[in-house]
Amino acid sequence: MSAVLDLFTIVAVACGAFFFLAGTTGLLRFPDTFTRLHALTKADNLGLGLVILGLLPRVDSVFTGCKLVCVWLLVLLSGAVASQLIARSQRRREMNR
Amino acid sequence: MSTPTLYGLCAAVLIGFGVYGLIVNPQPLRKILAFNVVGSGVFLLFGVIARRGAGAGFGGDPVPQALLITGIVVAFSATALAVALLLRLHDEAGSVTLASDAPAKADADGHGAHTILPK
Amino acid sequence: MIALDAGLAALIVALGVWVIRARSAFAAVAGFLAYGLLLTLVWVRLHGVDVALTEAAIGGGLTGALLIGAAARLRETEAAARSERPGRIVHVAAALAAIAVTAALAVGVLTLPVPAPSLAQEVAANLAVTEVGNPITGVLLAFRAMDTLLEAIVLLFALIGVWSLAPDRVWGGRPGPQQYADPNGILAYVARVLPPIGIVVGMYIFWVGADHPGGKFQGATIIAAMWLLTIMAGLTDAPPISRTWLRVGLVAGPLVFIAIGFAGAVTAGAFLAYPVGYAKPLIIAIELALMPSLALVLALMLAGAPQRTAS
Amino acid sequence: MAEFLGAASGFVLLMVALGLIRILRGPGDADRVMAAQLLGTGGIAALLLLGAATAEPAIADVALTLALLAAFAAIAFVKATAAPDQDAAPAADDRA
Repeated sequence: MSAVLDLFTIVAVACGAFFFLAGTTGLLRFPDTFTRLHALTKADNLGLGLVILGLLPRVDSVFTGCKLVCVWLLVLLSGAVASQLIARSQRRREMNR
Repeated sequence: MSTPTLYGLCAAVLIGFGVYGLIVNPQPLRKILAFNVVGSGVFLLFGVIARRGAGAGFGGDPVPQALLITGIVVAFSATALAVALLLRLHDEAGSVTLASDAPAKADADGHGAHTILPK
Repeated sequence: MIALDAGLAALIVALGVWVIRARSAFAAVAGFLAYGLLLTLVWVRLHGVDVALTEAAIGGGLTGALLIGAAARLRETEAAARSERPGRIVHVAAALAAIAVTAALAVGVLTLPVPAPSLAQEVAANLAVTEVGNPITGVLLAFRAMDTLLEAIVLLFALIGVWSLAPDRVWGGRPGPQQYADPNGILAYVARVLPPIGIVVGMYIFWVGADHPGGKFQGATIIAAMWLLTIMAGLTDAPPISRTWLRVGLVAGPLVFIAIGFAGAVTAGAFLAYPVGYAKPLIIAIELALMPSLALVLALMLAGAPQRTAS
Repeated sequence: MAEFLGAASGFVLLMVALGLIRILRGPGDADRVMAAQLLGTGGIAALLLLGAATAEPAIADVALTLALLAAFAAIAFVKATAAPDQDAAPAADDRA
């Protein structure tokens, strides 16, 4: 059983790491602020979700597991809010120019 | 090299760069930032000493760690006070220069400031 | 793991250099934000989870917001400052001074005594008397309670210093510019959703501080950040600093701390000593009293000097 | 297993470092504020992996704090840069 759970952790964390790679590739390659923001918030949030999914079988209690899920939900919320706010302020600046 | 030694050397380098920035950067805000870099380097050094003192089942010596928490909060309050001073200087003089010919400069820039602050 | 440490140390040094050398103040502040968040990781590597929590709350939240606001307001002064860059001699002298400081510290780090001096044994031996499980809390509120008391008072003085920078005509007024809420805006939305969660998390971090990493500073910082969030979103206004409830709230925590300290002088024979068997309830009483005061003082320090009259 | 988690943490950290180099260089301030958001996500992932590698349960609380305050810098940025439009407000207060 524990071998299966370890395998699950390895697969999920590796997938998460892949999405961080994808997000960083987007940051490096995309041409403007809006597309970079897109790469940053989408890919990295999925990457974090997969990493947390992979760590769930290893937590010491259900409570800690709930906290980890809460971390992901909070990051999703803050990512959505921050990306909207940054994009709007950037757009306003470009229109004023 | 052990982990604490590595971070200890890292802290020494940070303090060095912070001192350099504190002297070289003319802008007060940049000096505040450099001061914070020096501060974090000192905290890091303290943390290394705490880590080396691990024992009795603790991951680090709790006494320096507790003092670090106090230090971080006090450093924030010092930064907040410095920033408030800086913003008041900006509102009054229209510039934030620390140069010794500041009064003349402030007068020259003062007109801009007074149009912003009508009183 | 040593490779990870080396990478982390290199990244932190690179960010430190960025903070010092970046062209614009705003770029430096953004670098400083990242720098503070990475320091959190270093504290975890150095087994200081309590310190990591403090750094995450203060470095990641309050200091970043403070410096971003300052950099945005001082932007137009930057061009003038560029002409003030000191000459080559000062640069060389500063570099030499920096190298000397670094070299002296590096020698100090490499020749630290072995075995390292430590108070961990003493803390472990005496922690049971306080009935507190977290050694850091034991140090902060029992063995070195004087430091914590003085810190709370230093914070109050710093706030008075910030307030005293207000122009005379707005003394007693509200800090910060008037904010207007956009009822359908994303900012107003998050300022409604996040604070209830944040207050629960802040109280939780405060409460577990007795036995696990956490405590009043970290909890108070989170709650202060949530209050500031509602102020920035325009859902509520910053209070005028002349309000009585505000002044009472600010000094209540330190006053309770001092009162318990004097009570200790009478009942246990020394200032800030706790009578045997009452250590934990008294520590919790101090923390409970101190936390609202700390949250108020931290939030108001970030809000800055009053800028407009109360009306 | 600890080695794998530590290595994964290092990999995520490397990705974060590469992204930081890109966005700190700008060109706009909005790009730079993204640094905080990048660290909010990538840094939390690296932190949790590190915590799992060293079996430190209290790491979840640190991650929770970071996640809660992740948007704070971006909000402060938007408010600070939008402030000039609202400079009229204090003057109106004074007249009243």
